[in-house]
Amino acid sequence: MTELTLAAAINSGLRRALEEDPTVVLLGEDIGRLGGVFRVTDGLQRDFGTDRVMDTPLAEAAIMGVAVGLAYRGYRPVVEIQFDGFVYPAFDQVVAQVAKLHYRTGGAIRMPITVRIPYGGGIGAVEHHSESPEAYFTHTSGLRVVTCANPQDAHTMIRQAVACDDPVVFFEPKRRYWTKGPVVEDVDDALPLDRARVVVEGTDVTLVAYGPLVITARDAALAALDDGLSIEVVDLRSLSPLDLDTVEASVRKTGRLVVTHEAQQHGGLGAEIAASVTERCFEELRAAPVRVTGFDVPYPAAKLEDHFLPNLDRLLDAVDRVMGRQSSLSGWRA
Amino acid sequence: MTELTLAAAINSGLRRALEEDPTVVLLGEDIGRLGGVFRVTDGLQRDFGTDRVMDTPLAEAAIMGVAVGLAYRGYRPVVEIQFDGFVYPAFDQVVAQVAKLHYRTGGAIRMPITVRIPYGGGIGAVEHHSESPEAYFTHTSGLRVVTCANPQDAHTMIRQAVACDDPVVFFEPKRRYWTKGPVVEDVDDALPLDRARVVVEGTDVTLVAYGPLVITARDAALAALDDGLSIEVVDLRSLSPLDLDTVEASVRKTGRLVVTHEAQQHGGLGAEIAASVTERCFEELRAAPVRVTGFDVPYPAAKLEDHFLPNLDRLLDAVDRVMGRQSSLSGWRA
Amino acid sequence: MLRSDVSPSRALPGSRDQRRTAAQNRPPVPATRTTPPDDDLPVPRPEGLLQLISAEGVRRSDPVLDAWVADVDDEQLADLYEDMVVVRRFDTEATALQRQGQLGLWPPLLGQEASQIGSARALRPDDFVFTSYRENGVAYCRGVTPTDLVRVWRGTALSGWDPREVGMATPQVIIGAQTLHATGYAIGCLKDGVDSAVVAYFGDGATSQGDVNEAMVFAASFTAPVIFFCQNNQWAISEPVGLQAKRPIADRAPGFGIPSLRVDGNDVLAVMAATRIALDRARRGDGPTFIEAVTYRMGPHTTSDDPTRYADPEVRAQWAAKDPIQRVERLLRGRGALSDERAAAIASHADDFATAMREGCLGLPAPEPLSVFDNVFTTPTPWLERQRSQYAAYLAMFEDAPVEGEVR
Amino acid sequence: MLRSDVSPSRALPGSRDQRRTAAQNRPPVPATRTTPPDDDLPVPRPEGLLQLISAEGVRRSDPVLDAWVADVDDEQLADLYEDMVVVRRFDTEATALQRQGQLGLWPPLLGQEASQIGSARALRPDDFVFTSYRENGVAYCRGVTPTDLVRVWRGTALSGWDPREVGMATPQVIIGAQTLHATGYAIGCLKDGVDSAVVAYFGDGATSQGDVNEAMVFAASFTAPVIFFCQNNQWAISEPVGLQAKRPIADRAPGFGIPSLRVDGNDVLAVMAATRIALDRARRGDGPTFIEAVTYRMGPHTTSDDPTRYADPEVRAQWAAKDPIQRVERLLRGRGALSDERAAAIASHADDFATAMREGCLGLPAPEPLSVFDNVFTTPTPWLERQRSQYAAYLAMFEDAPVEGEVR
Ligand SMILES: Cc1ncc(C[n+]2csc(CCOP(=O)(O)OP(=O)(O)O)c2C)c(N)n1
Ligand SMILES: Cc1ncc(C[n+]2csc(CCOP(=O)(O)OP(=O)(O)O)c2C)c(N)n1
Ligand SMILES: [Mg+2]
Ligand SMILES: [Mg+2]
Repeated sequence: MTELTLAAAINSGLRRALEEDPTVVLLGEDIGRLGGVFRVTDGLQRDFGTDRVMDTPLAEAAIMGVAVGLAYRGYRPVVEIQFDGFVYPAFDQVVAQVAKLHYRTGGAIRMPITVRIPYGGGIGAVEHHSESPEAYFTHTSGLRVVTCANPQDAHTMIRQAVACDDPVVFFEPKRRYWTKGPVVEDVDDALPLDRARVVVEGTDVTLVAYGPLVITARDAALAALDDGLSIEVVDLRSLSPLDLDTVEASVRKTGRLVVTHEAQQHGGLGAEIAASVTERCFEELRAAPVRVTGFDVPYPAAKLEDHFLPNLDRLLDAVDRVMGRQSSLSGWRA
Repeated sequence: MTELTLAAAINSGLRRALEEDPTVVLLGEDIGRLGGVFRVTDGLQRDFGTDRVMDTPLAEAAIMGVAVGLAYRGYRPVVEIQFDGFVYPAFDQVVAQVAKLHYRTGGAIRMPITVRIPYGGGIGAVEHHSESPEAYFTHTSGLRVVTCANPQDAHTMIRQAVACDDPVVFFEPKRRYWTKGPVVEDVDDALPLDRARVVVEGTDVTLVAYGPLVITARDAALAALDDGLSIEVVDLRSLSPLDLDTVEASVRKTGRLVVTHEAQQHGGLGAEIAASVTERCFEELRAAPVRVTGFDVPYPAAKLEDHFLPNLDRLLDAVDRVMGRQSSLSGWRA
Repeated sequence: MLRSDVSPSRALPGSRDQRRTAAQNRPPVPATRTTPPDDDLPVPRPEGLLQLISAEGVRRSDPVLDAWVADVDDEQLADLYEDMVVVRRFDTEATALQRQGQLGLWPPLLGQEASQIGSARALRPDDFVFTSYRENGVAYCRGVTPTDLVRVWRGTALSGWDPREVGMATPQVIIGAQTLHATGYAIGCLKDGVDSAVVAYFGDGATSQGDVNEAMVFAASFTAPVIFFCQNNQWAISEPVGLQAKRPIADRAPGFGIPSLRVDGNDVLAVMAATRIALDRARRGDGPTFIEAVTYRMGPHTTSDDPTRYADPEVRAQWAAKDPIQRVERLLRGRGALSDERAAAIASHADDFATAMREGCLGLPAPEPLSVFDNVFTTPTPWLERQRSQYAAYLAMFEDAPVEGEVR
Repeated sequence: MLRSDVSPSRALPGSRDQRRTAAQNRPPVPATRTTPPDDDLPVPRPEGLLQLISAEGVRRSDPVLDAWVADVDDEQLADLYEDMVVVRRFDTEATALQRQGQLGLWPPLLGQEASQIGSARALRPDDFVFTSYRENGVAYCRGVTPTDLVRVWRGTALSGWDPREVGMATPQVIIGAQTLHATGYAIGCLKDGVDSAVVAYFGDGATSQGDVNEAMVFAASFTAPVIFFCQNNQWAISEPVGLQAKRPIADRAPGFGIPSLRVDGNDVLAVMAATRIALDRARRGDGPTFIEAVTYRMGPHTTSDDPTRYADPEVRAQWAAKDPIQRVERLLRGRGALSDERAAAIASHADDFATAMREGCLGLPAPEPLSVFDNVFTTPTPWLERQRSQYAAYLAMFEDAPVEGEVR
């Protein structure tokens, strides 16, 4: 067991994947010599060569389309998209090809492609470097979409993602890249890639979070304790398919749901979770599920991002609301 | 007042827009000489010239990016995407540019671009010709997204969309292109572009539909009558922003909500509507909102589309469920 | 022959410049170096084309090309002729099936037989092909069965065959997307150290797509053994090639560092020679080659298209005179290498294939309703299994005779 | 000069072919027409460059270019010199501001002053410019104020200025996207019947993006008055230009029907001449022109980059010897056209600009919290107004001293 940053944990996970499967190839911009702008692939080209870790020309659609061709040929490509905001040029290849090919060919052709995307805000970046585009992918049938919240999951899940025979979009919470934590390389009975995890047990409210906000959610649970509130925090991990059974079980217990993500609210993943939970446990729900998300505006300038991103206070305010306590919206009507 | 097909109604709407505003220009593939593969732009190049109605080279990203440049120059571009499945190459220009430029420039630059997209299934087409990608756009802040369900709205709304100073993604229900209906060109007090309309009044269940399924929803309301059920059908029209006040008012009355769309369920617009309605009228809801949508699979082969698309029977089954009557899912547990 | 530069012969006199210089006295700009005037004919000029069999069926010798098809004797030429006859026959049959409502749609390849047969017959079984929707002649050469050819167009499946079994990917509907897949597959061949090659088929319209240009960037950068085979059939639905490109399509590739060949796409022999040159380069590690096969779409874009709205019948007539099959028939007949018996045998073989296609088409079973949920992922997911069982329960209601008021 | 073909002088001997032919006896392929061997230097050779002022500061005469800058006397050359000095000065200041934590990020243009000043100073106010993030020298020429230059990098706004006021769009972060906007804007100029021109600035890495290639397709197809100005600074972050292109970047455009010029990007006068030639073509209705300005990124990609991981200091040193500012200073001094007084005045003007930038930067007010909801649409929507009021209510709680247990 070693102490690693989340970025280093992914790096070691990729290293293991490259060691264990000769068909694994990494493609991306600046991932070789530079080791990636976040150094997530640091040292991998040096150790595995330019044939396994390929710096590509600057074109995301091509990187994705070439990955499709490599998968056709039997390779297991791992694509790095440098920042969340740069995945859109590749959107057509992801939605119309990567997601559909296995279905299109009746199972004849597999697309074991992993698309790594550093995502989310909170780093004071310029435009297009702080987005949370996960909902575009979770609405796309044929894709598995996951994210991680701690170094151990980062390491284990990237290896599971690369080993998975389905395409996996792997969202990396960039503002947590430098978060340190213990990492065991080979966990026996690791949680499957498509399962959520209850990270804090509680009885009053179920707080569902993923990626960068899991830490914030844990802090909220802690803060709520002083207040005599018991919050159960679920780290979703798999954004599609959703492990709704785990969420459902928690809500049946608490009767209250708060979902949070950085992505804009309108049509965000929170809507699917709130709607699905309501469908499954309408009777048990004591209050309407509450969503704490980015507002329905484009990601703002760095100096405004604190007024866009969910934070501890907004989570606690939402908890108050779902508990029927006084909150910012008490008696609010527009 | 004349009787027109929905396609002809859009054609006459575009004609009026071209007549009334010299800055309006149409761009797209095969929209000129051919008049579009659905003939929606039939005769417009002949009457307004190649300068106003431009056949472009075959590249959607470029069509959209060029439209952005034209808008920068003060033009009002109307882009045709030939089929729903071909909008993805333009996704980056839509999401990162069209949707964000007004916000990016603090209001200095407007993007009065209309993006016309024939969408939806039910025409027995080959792959990529039957998709319902609206949720990708309704999750994108900065875009207005609308659709129409009858010739009158088609005519009025396309003119409103072109006249709107915000970017508008205009989804055209392609399987209803040949539906006929009365069209008055200049309606006084036309319903604003961002408003929903109650097309059938009812008291037991609120059935929210849009685009191609509005007709199906009306049929369902009719069929339910025999059954002593009073369904209120809301034609959403504006998919973003949502006219939730109209939906909310209806649900407060009926206490029950069914939402339907062809798009896949997971993260579809139905989730947002169900979640928002639950947030706003949790107390009034007598049952969990029910969604009747395409399944979470890629759009299937033509001979399977009837087993993917919502239809009259699936709507009525959902109504039974929300009414607590016996339905296909009565006592169902997975 | 391999044009790693844009041959100066096609550079145009800057007549416009000279015209104007007088008017506005401005500093000189070398006259011979400007772009073609807008009024310049977009359609490539025949002079620029590689050809071995003239439209009249005369075998033209070519110092370079001849060597590449030296092994193609009359017998083999007759085989190529047979391929083209069969392809045209089943293509016609498929169109008929669509007109009779048995197919949802069909994209005829009429007129493009030589481009498809000449290139596909140059391939090895271990080579791999990524095509668009119109390459049914290529599919035929790869060994796709008559029934599999129509599966997708009948709407019973999204793919007609197992790509690995025939060495040909499921035809691509998204214009240009397959060129990137071909490039990726070719890079995979390099990694595997095999000398297999990959061919990406696409149209003149596709050359405007970012994907196709990016594919050339990547192919050149990684020296990928891929052939960019562009069938310039002069049309992208209703749009003439001149709207897509102001210069011959073949002029595009050299600037990417990819040599290109411009060949008479209605000359099966020249197409084969060009493809063999490109394949040889690919197998020897010299990287990608671009081939523009200049041909003409004699039919509609698809069975739902109406070319009378945009295509000039006279132009079509001129191309009819350059028919790819007739010229080979003339050549063979002239040499006495095609007897009436052989011709008849070929015709009936073609009929047999067409009949097999028709019967196979009509015999295609409708897919199982619940199969709509199959193969979304490689393993079932609880989420989808739930939807499957719910829909199964729904369908079940219709079986056990529904009671009015309960279920309709 | 205008290269509508890829100059044969840069075609390479097919030594590889000859090497192998012996080994495997295969039909001949014309030797001189193959692609460059992979081991070929990706960095364009100086011979191919247009130049008027040598690295040593010697004025070289050129039969064609000279005429285009005949009006640029010593005084005006000194002005260009001043521009470059000022730009380098504030670029250095901005880097310092970032190091001091006053800016979130800064993309230095060190070394690219001549490319930006030479081109931007050739423009008219009614021309329009679409750039990437590194073109702060261009912004300076367009009249952007010191404070507006750093607004975005300070993070107080997403745009530094009103594009229409300065005739320059908000710098684009999505690589290549702006080339399409420039093409569309240029098509708009055509529709308006004005002779304004548009310049799209982008980098060598951007040439791999589909958008840039599609922009060339559209610009050629519509004869748009747009100039594709590529600053080839040899790097796309850590990737050398050789990974993006196997041939000089300027060779790409001719195949699209767009003439190109390859100019010494560190020679402000040659860049201006080339830009004027391109502008003249645009204004006269001759359509797009592609200019490759060959230069070098002397600094890091941005202040968060670490070039020591990939860049060779020796290469950088070679380029330092080709400094764009020094060569002009040498030339002017040699001609006695730059007195110490003038030089001092220029230096202090540069300092003033830098000081104004620093002060303006530090004085930038933090945006109003609720302004996060402004300008999403041209008119407020109920949906967003609801979110705004809810958030306002939320913020209000913190004002009226929160009670423990109620609000934290
Ligand atoms: C991305 C995309 N945009 C638009 C279309 C609609 N479309 C189908 S075929 C076609 C024309 C293609 O022309 P070309 O590439 O020359 O191929 P051809 O049909 O002539 O064989 C178009 C525009 C599509 N299939 N994909
Ligand atoms: C679509 C997209 N992909 C990736 C990036 C990340 N990125 C920012 S700058 C850059 C390199 C650009 O190189 P070049 O075009 O040569 O311009 P330069 O930085 O050298 O001026 C990359 C890859 C981006 N901004 N946009
Ligand atoms: Mg074509
Ligand atoms: Mg660069």
